Amino acid sequence: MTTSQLPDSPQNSGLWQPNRQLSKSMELLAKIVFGAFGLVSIATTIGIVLTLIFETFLFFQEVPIWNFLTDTQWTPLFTNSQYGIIVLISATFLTSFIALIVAMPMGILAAVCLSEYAPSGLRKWLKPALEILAGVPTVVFGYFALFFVSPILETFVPGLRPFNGLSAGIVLGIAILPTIASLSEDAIYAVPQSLRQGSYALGATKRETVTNVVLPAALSGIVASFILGIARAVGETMIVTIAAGQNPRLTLDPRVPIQTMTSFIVQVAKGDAPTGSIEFITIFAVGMTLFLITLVLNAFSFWFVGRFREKYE
Amino acid sequence: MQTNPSTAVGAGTTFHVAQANYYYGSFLAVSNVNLDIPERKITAFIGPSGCGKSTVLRCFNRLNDLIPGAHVEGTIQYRGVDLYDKSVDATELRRRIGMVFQKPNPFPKSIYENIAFGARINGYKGDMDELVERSLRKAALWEEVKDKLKESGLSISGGQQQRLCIARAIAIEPEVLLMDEPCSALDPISTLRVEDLMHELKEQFTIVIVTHNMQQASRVSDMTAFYNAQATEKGGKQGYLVEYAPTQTIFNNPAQQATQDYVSGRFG
Amino acid sequence: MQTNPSTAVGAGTTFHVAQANYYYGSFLAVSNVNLDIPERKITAFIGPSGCGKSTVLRCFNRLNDLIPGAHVEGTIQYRGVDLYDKSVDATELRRRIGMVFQKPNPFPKSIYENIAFGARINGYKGDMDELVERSLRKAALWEEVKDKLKESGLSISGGQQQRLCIARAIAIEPEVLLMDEPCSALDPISTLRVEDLMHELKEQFTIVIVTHNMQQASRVSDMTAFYNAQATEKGGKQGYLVEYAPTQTIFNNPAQQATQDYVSGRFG
Amino acid sequence: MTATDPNAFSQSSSAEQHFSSDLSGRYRLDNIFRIASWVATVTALVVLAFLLIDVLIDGIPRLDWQFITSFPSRSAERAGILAPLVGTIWLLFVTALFAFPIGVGAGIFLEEFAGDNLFARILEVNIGNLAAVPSIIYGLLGLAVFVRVFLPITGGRTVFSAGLTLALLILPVIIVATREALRAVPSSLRQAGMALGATRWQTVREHVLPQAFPGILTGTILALSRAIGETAPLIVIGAQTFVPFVPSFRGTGFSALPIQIFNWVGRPQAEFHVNAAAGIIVLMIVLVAMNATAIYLRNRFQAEKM
Amino acid sequence: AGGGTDTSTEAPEGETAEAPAEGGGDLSGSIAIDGSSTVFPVSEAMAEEFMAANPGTQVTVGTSGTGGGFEKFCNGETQVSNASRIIEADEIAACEEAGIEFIEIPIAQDALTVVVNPENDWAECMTIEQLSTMWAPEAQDTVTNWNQVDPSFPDAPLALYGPGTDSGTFDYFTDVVNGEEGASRGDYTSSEDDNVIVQGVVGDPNAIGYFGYAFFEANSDSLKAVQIDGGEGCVSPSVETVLDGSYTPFSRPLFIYVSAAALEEPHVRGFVDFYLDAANASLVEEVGYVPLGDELTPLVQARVENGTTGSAFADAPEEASIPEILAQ
Ligand SMILES: Nc1ncnc2c1ncn2[C@@H]1O[C@H](COP(=O)(O)OP(=O)(O)OP(=O)(O)O)[C@@H](O)[C@H]1O
Ligand SMILES: Nc1ncnc2c1ncn2[C@@H]1O[C@H](COP(=O)(O)OP(=O)(O)OP(=O)(O)O)[C@@H](O)[C@H]1O
Ligand SMILES: [Mg+2]
Ligand SMILES: [Mg+2]
Repeated sequence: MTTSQLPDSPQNSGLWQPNRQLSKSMELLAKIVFGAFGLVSIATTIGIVLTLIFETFLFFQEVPIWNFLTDTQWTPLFTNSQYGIIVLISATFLTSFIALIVAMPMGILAAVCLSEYAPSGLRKWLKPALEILAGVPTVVFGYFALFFVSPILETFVPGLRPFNGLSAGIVLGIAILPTIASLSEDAIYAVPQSLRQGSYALGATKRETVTNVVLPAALSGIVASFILGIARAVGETMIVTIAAGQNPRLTLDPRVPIQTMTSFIVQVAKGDAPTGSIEFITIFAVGMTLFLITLVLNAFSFWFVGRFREKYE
Repeated sequence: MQTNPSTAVGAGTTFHVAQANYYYGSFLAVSNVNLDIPERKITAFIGPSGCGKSTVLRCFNRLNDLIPGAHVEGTIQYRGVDLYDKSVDATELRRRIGMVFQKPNPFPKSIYENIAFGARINGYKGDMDELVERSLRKAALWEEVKDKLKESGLSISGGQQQRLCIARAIAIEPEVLLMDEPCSALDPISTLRVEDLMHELKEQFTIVIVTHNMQQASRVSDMTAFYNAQATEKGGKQGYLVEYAPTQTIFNNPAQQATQDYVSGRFG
Repeated sequence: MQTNPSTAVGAGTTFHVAQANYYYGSFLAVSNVNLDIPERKITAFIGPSGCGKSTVLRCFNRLNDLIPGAHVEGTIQYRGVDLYDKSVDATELRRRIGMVFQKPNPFPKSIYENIAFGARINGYKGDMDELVERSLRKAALWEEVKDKLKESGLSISGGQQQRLCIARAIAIEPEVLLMDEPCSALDPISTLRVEDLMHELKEQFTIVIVTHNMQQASRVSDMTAFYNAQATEKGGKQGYLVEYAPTQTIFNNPAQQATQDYVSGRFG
Repeated sequence: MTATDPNAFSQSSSAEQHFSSDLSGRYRLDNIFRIASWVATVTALVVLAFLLIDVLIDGIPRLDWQFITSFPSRSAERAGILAPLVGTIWLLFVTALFAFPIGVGAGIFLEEFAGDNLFARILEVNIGNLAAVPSIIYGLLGLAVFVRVFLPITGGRTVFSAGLTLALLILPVIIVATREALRAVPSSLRQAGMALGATRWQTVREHVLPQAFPGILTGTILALSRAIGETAPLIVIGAQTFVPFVPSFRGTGFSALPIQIFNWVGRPQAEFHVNAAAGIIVLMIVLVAMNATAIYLRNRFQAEKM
Repeated sequence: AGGGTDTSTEAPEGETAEAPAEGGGDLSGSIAIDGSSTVFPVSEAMAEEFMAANPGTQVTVGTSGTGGGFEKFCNGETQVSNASRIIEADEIAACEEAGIEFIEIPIAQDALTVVVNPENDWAECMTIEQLSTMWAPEAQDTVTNWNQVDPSFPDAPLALYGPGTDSGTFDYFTDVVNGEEGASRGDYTSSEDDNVIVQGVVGDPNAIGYFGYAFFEANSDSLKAVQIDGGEGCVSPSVETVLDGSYTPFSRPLFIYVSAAALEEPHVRGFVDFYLDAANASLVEEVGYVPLGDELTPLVQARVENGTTGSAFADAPEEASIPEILAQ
């Protein structure tokens, strides 16, 4: 790029010696470096697809894709192998759905509490405490679900088994709650004070202000936090592995043991099946399915956010 | 009801302010304000930047409640009732005392919803479409936005946004309208429309307006309060009420030299 | 250099705009603008809200580049150089063409830093403290903030913030100053100071100011451009330049009826 | 709160016939909402407290200097947590070192430089998608790429490889958080900076980024908190359960706290379960220390708000 | 004790009660072990004591599963692979392709233990047939009551607990009970974590479950082991019954696979010798498994001595006993 064509101006004294070339190059450098950083995520995806695709291909040579999609049993490790992925998908949906039912309202409410109700001194402490919850090892959550939540639920949910989708889902919800609460809180906190004042000045109560003005203004950030939360719920492994049981079955009954996609993957990956065996490569097919499902979910939510995003500048 | 009859003022007074001090935390922002704002008149607050006009105004609908540490000492009464009395409900108060802000702050919702929101939460019983149209017409905005009521309140220009905020405020039919430099983002034609509107509203409502525009003050207001600020020892600035009198007096025959100095720096 | 000598205009012209159309995406916001903004004069843009004054102004320092989809057709030259030519560096351009915005937007940093930032990135070699003081003095703000230079630019009142933004803009000694309703948040005394400042700066700089205040336009400007907007079939509003002439002419003897109508609605 | 009296004012307005707001009903809803929001917050904290207390009761008696400074052992009393503790600290360090700049940089690129084109959209969907990929698949990826392909750089099954894998794992969270934080900064700030002749990058660096920093830190804390508790990908990468020495950056043989904890939990002998509880306490302490640092930074930066 | 050929591994026996056998060695080098988490405790114990005896050595042990262990092993990334099952044909092929020859070394035995709640007073001793009635694939959804297993059992609902389907324990149990690896009903409560199965059986008087002996031993006060009638009367699981061969058919060998090339390095050889040293058998018992015993140990040591590569177990006929296989 040539130097500026702008004519010299009379008052341009020697006091001003901007190094435009340098700042331009810095900007270009930042752009290139950060663009490359962005590409890391693309490279990761490509890497994941490459990691999965080969074995998935092998898998579908052994197992017809039709069976994969239509069987209603999932017994790849049994002698009478059947590969009905719908069994694992339904379990993943069930636990994630329960988790979201818990985490979405609680997450938003907690975020509102932190940013609108808690005194700022308390907020300083509450928020980090919540975030610590995000760091509790998921193994601990798993045992919490199994040994604490399930027995409590048993007392008033008839027919609840020790392993079940319900307690796993609830605890999964608690595990993703900090993600939702913390990121939503940031979004809510960023809503300009002038909007709140505008609402109060109309005679709105605090709740009316929050639900009608503040939350819609923060919607973009809230939905982003939901997406991360959902993503984590779908991909979370240890809680469902420990607490939901390992029984693949096609059911939407949250009271019985089920097996999610992730829990199947971890079971096989850490188990004794030989790598390369049909049992083992099954996890790649499952992983690929999970990947595709989340892709669809994300494309949908991307579209959704795009429709409802509001700028309040 | 705790209202002390002896401090209650005549029906002609909307706000009665006596020996009021306005604080932000320990910082005394405005001191010793004494005012009686007459009903169904327009009262203008003028004064240099930072002298506390907005502060005094915001206390009339207790919007200062929202600022941590902000508090008032002294007497502020609305129609004979102590505004800061426990029995006074701030929400109901704000329904009756509308406000328009210095910076336009439409909600990030549709234009329609911006207006309907206040009506809905306040239990409006009439035809909402009709209310929205009427309010927008009053704010001289209807023609410009009637085809895009579903679009975001943020998609229009700054001047339009401010008129939307005015429409929003008058939609809930307040008794008093507080306006903090409502026209600073408006062009003259819109400004004139708003001023006409103020004259119209004045038949029914009390209006208090903060303005930097001396012409506007002299044109629209019946009463004018002139505030000034002086430096304190601590290096801060402390606002105070210099003079409060009929607008005629303030502009033509003020009692204070400071007022004279200020208004004579006026335009035109 | 690609400058075509035939389109180059005299040394007396800072901006030469010919048959310019301003778009936001596919929306034609302002059409067919022809202007020659004279050097070392003050040119005022007036017109109703939404007619595109800010849009035209923002193109002079190519700030529209930041809005996705915003683009211009036609000729816009700065001192004979096509502003949108590839060889023009927008960053350097913006250093030479300062801007003050409608809403005060100080950086959330100290007052000192607000001023020093521009100087620093533009390689200022002189005494920074001295520059900060000089700029704040010029903006009539020094006395008010000299004891709290370390405090946040957001901790001061709206009017003070706007003057800080003006100080920030003039600190980097631009050749041109674009002002988008710089005084809409200022009180009259500050406004007068800023106007005095403009008169002072005019000795050296070209100034373009958008204002809603007709008095201000007639008081400060040498040239005035009046914009208006008409409804399009699609329900939108399209701005256009109605008349551009010496301020005297615009206010006393305009060529267009629309101009006459607009300025006769003026105050006072 | 005393009962409010909506009729404290004289009725004069014509508005009364048009508006009939049920104030006490609205306040009731307000109260329900406020209480619900507190309940949500407190519930989450009670769960946390419960988990902590439960773990503390089990683990505190075991938590002593010997436990911190010993290597694993077949005997629960002699076993200690030094190797996995050092491994976890290493991992955090490596993960943050790579994930923070890359995540923030990618977030800046997407929000400030990329504009709204197909590439940016693909990137955005892609990032959201990555956040949902189960961690064990990242393990498989890390094994293939960092352990095997990049063997000469990473040294194979090392802290370095594992840290890089975890960095990939948490990258999406940091990117999303960075973007949201940047988006919340008013664009008037960008305009102000650029109108002074600053490049976009200068403006972002000096004004936008500092404003967005608290949000970015929140995202990073959340992400690192997730990384610190991961087990599955580390095992796939080749984290060891029995490491009787202090692991080094590029030396093979490292462990991490969750792996040691998981192993102890799965042992038949109850004494190991006590060790697991003590290990969890150590993990939580690391977590709290990390959070405290980030929170300190965040509160410092959040002081100034538009 | 059969020490290695390396002079360095010659050491006086039994230094302390704590650290049995061999010590003060001056071997150096590092050994990477990975594989089954079932075998992990044994390798961990061996590694710990071996390192105490040879301060110059560094041994790490991982738990990425038998399959994951072999993958790394055949990729040349580990020298020793822990396995709770015999290496499979695919894995042998993978090793072969990578040019990795291995020696298969049984190092301990596990007694697969069937447990019931202590309140259960009817299932004292069970036959393989009875277990098969319970666990066969056909039993799914049909055998739901104890008295369906045996009319003498009470009319009580049957609650089944078992390990995860991808474990060597599951494979072994299904093989023995139902005649085929992986042949099992699916409607039982399964968990990767055997402690959870323990919890399940402890909390339910009608429960029955199975897992490795170590988990029973650690919980013997709250669980009851079912005696197994393999055709020669009822036998309780214990170190003795496994060692004397009477606890059949539920005793199974655990393995390490050692790279033949690595075995030529003195410190790896030293480690394997240490592993097989009869004086260190107490370590195996300490972590809840059954040592090889006097009969098997020399056979295994001989394999190491001779450098016999390949898998004897994989080639062996179904019904061959461990000594028979090793003697080949
Ligand atoms: N939220 C706040 N916290 C602390 N101090 C404040 C706050 N708002 C205003 N102030 C201070 O109170 C004083 C009065 O401010 P106020 O906004 O009322 O002035 P104003 O007359 O409205 O000025 P302007 O004309 O610039 O809007 C100023 O010194 C200001 O710095
Ligand atoms: N970023 C934008 N994207 C799309 N349209 C815009 C944008 N900014 C302004 N417009 C539209 O362009 C037209 C001109 O707007 P502009 O802000 O230039 O008007 P103005 O004359 O400055 O008005 P005001 O006096 O209210 O500031 C308006 O119709 C407005 O809605
Ligand atoms: Mg004000
Ligand atoms: Mg404008």
